[in-house]
Amino acid sequence: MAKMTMVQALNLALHQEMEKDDRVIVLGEDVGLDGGVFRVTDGLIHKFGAERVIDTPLAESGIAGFSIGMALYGLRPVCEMQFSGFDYFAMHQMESHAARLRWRSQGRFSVPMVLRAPCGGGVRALEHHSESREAYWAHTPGLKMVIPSSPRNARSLLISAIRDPDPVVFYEPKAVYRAFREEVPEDEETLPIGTSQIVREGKDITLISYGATLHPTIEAASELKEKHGIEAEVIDLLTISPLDDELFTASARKTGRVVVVHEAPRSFGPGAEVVARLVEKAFLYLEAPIRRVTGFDIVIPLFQREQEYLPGVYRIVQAVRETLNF
Amino acid sequence: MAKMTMVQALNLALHQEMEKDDRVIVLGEDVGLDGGVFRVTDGLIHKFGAERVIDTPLAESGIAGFSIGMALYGLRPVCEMQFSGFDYFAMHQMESHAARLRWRSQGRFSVPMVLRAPCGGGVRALEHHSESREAYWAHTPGLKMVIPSSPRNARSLLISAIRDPDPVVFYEPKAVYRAFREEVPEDEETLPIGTSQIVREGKDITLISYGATLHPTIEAASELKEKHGIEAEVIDLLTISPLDDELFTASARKTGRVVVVHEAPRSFGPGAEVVARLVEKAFLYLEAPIRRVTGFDIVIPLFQREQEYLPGVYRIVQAVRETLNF
Amino acid sequence: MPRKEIDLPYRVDHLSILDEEGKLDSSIEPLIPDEVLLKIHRTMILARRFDERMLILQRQGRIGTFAPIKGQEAQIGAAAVLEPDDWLVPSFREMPAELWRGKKMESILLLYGGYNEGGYVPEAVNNLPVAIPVGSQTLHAAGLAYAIKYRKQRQIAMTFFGDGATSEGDFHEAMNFSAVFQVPVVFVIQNNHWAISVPRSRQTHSKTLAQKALAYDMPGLQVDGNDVLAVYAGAKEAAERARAGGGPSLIECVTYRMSMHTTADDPKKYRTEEEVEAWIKRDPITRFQKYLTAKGLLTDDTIAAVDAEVQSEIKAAEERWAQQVEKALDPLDMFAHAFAEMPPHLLAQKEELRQELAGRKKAE
Amino acid sequence: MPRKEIDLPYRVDHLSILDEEGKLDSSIEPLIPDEVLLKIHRTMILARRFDERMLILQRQGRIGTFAPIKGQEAQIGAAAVLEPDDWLVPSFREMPAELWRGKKMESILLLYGGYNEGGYVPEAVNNLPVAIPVGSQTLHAAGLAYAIKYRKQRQIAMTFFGDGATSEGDFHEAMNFSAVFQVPVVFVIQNNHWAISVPRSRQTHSKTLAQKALAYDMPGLQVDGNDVLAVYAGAKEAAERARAGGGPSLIECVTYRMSMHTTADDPKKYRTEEEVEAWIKRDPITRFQKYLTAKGLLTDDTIAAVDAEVQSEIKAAEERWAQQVEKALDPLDMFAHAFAEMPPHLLAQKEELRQELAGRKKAE
Ligand SMILES: Cc1ncc(C[n+]2csc(CCOP(=O)(O)OP(=O)(O)O)c2C)c(N)n1
Ligand SMILES: Cc1ncc(C[n+]2csc(CCOP(=O)(O)OP(=O)(O)O)c2C)c(N)n1
Ligand SMILES: [Mg+2]
Ligand SMILES: [Mg+2]
Repeated sequence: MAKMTMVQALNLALHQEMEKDDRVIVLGEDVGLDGGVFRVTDGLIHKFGAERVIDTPLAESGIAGFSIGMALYGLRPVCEMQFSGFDYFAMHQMESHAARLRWRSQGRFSVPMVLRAPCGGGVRALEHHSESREAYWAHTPGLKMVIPSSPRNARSLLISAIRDPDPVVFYEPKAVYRAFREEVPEDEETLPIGTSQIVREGKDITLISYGATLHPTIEAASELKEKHGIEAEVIDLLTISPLDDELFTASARKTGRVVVVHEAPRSFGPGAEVVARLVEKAFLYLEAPIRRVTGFDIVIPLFQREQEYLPGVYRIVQAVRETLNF
Repeated sequence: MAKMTMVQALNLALHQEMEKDDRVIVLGEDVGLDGGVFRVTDGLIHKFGAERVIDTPLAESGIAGFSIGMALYGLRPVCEMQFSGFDYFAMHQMESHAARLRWRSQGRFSVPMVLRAPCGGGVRALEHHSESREAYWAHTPGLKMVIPSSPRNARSLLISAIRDPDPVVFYEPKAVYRAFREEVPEDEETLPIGTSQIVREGKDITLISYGATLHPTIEAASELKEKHGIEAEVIDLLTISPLDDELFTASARKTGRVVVVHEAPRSFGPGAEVVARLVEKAFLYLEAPIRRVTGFDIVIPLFQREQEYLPGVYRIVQAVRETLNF
Repeated sequence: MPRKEIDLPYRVDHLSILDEEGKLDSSIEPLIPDEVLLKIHRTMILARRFDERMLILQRQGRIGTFAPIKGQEAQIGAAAVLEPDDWLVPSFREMPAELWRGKKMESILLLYGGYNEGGYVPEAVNNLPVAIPVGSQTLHAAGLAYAIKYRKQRQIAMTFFGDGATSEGDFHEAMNFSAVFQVPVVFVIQNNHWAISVPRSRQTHSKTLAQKALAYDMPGLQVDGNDVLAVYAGAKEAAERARAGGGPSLIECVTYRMSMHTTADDPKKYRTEEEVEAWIKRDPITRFQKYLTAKGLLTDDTIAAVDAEVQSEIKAAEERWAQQVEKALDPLDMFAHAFAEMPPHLLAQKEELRQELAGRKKAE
Repeated sequence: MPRKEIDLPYRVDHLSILDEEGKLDSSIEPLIPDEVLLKIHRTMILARRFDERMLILQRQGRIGTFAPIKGQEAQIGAAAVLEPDDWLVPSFREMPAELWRGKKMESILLLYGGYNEGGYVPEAVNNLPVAIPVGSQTLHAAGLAYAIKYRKQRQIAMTFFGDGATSEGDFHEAMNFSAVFQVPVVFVIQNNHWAISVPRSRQTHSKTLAQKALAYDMPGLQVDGNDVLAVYAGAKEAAERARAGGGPSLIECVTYRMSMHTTADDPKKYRTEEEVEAWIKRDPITRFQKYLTAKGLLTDDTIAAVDAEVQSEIKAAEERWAQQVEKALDPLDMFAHAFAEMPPHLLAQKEELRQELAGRKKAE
């Protein structure tokens, strides 16, 4: 067991899967010698060569479409979009082909690819480098959408994504990349896609989040306990789609109150689906409106103000207290 | 006043706006001599010439990006995506530029363009010709998203969209294009973007829909009244984003029960946002879970089975009755 | 040094072997075994007749919208250079090439008849399903070719697309990736002069489409696309180069869409009868038949016999189609093949639909 | 007729006027008024010094990530052919051209210092803001040029982008649209040999980038991009053609990114010191100074004076920046300019944020 950052843990997952399975190919802009602009693919080219760790031309639709072709042949491409803010260039390839070829060919073909992209704000980056648009992918039939929150679950989920027989969009929260270290077992570990986790138990209210905002959510839960004696249960979605609504429904039935936290814009965002599922499945148990603590419905501001844009501990604590006082 | 189909009404709007304002330019694939594959731009080229009614090369990102350039110069391009199933090719231009240039230039520039696209199922078309992905656009900060439901409101809303100082994505439900005729006044008429309408009053339950599924929703309301004495209020959203939540919240406060109907896939779809807003704004008035009657979370099947995929009267009536029996 | 021309490695040629009258340039006649020539002929006839039949079925409302291929049957010349395990990556107007590659007519009817099941591709056949988003499939061919190279196989990938498709960014990216990685792929443009209502001359400003290869230092060739021998020869050259590790090629087949864009289209709105008639004179089948007749491989009688045979093949396929439609009656199958394993929310939605269908049945 | 070469209307030239040693080919020396030459020189120095200063500010944490331009100052030669009301459509590495076109240094500092307000473009200046999604801005230039043509104006649009950008589909679509509609736009490739870690040779298989113009029957020219005279001459030719209704052109400026890709990048991972040093010998400023000195327009003293002047200009700009930052303190401004008129949900969200900020203040 070693303590690793999320970047190191993802890198470990790629190393181990590539070693184990020669169908796994890594490709994208600057994933070779440069090791990716965040170093997630660092060292792979030295170990596996330029045939399996491919620096592509600068073209996102190209990267996705090329990956689809490889996957159709039976390979397991793991392609990187340099930032999630550029993956719309590949949207038509993913919506129209990756997500559909199994269905279109009625089972003859499949597209076991992973599209990785660093997502989210909090690293004082340029425009287009801080977006959270996971809802686009989550709404797209035929795709799975995963966002880990820690080094260990990032590693396990990436392995599961690579082994998944279907296309997985895998967003990596940049704000977590190097934020902290966690023990990551050397031995392979997987986590089932489509399964969320309780990361802190509580009885008074359920807080649902994922990715980077899981951390202020947990912090908020601590503060709520310490300062206000409120026991919040915190759920980490991990997979956005298919959404595991069993766990949070059960929790909501217990607590009766829910706050959803994400940094994606609020309207038509992932939180809305969580609310809708809770209304469908736990209506009679809800004792207060479900609050969405989210990014605003504007372009995320440049870095001087991004902390005011992003949901932080204060915003979460306020929402929880208001929900409890309802 | 003449009775018109939606296609004719949209055509009238384009004729009148082009006549009135030489900044209005129509462009897209086959919009010229062919008049658009659905004939929405029919005759324009004869009246306004090939400089203002432009048959473009076959490239959607090109069409959107070219339109953005024109709009930056002060023109008012109305571009057509031949089918909404191909507008993902233009997603990055819309998300990264059309939606942002006013903000990015801090007010110096703006992108008063309209991106029109026929959307939705029900016309026995090929793959990619029946999609409903309005949620992508609705979730994108900086864009407006409009879907008319009838000839008259289509004409009024298209005029408003053309005159809007900001980019508007305008989806036209193919299933309504020629489904019926409606009186459309010769004189110009506009409808404010961002405003929904009550199309049928009722006290027992609120049905919220838009576009093509508004019609089975209204039919369901009639059947509910006739067969079961249930008085359903029906709301036509018309604008998906910015979402007018005042009107449906007021209605829900009155009826206490709500069903949302759309043909887009359910998960992370537009209905989820409606539910979330209702929970935020009318929680205490809700007497039953809000049901979402929607397309399923799969690729819409080829035409032999699309009627089973699309929400129809039966499905709506069932959901209403179950909601009332809750 | 100040201002001087840069030497480029490639020029762009035009290739024509069998002219409109069926006259042969025997100096460059490709060596094709007689039985292959006859099989090509037969498949061209089959494609022509099946296309005609589909148009009737469409007009009768028995199938939905489809894209007729009339006039583009010489594309079979390109498909004919493929080995069985090579990959065919078509658009939506490659029915002739697909028939050559073993696609079943009943499955085509099932697809255009509106059943998901029509998309099924048999295990033995390396054909991708029809790709409708214009130009997008070219990238899949490039990726397949990369995988072939990675696996050190002798296969190649061949992708077909229209003149309009060359305007899409995906075409550019596919060409660029293929050239950078020098993968075994052949890009075949079916320049049928129209992209719905937009003529080739308005689609792009370049004199030829073949010259677009120059942007990638890729060999580019224009062939008479109604001359099945030229199509074959051009494709053969490209395929051999690809198999030998020489990388990708672009072939522009200059042909013509004699019929409407799709059955939903009315070409009279945008093109003249004269233009169509001029091209009917250049019919790929007529001149190929002249050639085969001159070669002693066909007679009027054997041509008639081929025609009769394909007609009864088509009839048999229609019968199999009818049987498959019988079997394809369960709407719940719309949930099939969404994922390898159905996630809980889809199971639940399928159950919703099951109950709805049962309820509707009861209500009737 | 059978197999014959197709004549293409264009060839691709390389243009160089002032070589690495500052030696001039006077037969093709462009006629540039002395004061313009001196203004170009001055702006090149300003750009170089401002770039150096930004790097220091970045290392001090006073601004965020940005893309240094060192080595690419000769791009000013292209911008210098523009009239004030022409349109400049830059990527993120055109600070030199932007300074030439009147962009304020304080606004650049504000932008990279992380304030939305830095994006503001003054009414009088037809520069689009920095475009980060690679290649995407080329389409805006094409659309602007269409609008210019439609309005029958004498303006042109000029767009800059990198070697990497030529791989994007948007570049292809922009080139194609521009050629089809014959609009007045000049495409200027800053081939600085690298797209982050990917060398030009891996970005595309073609010998030059200029030859990509052949795919669209568009004139394409390669120039020594560190030779400001060649850049000027090539751009002038293209701009005049555009203004005269002759349509679009492509110019490949062969230059070099002497510094890192952005301040977040470490080029040592992927390129050698020797390569960088070889290019330092080809510095665009050194050779231009030799030329101007030989022409009697500059001396060592006046060069030093220019340097001192730009340094104090930069200092003054930093002071104005500091003042603007003072004024830019309200985070609620993040809601500004989302739409012409703020819709209700944004008003509500802004109010939420206002209350949160007030609450946080109170809590402190
Ligand atoms: C990305 C995309 N945009 C638009 C369409 C609608 N469409 C279908 S075919 C077609 C024209 C295609 O022209 P071409 O590539 O020349 O092929 P052809 O139809 O002539 O075989 C268009 C615009 C589409 N299918 N995909
Ligand atoms: C669409 C898109 N993909 C990826 C990136 C990330 N990125 C920023 S600059 C760059 C390389 C650009 O290379 P080039 O076009 O040669 O311009 P240069 O940086 O050399 O000036 C990349 C990959 C981006 N900004 N936009
Ligand atoms: Mg065509
Ligand atoms: Mg570069």
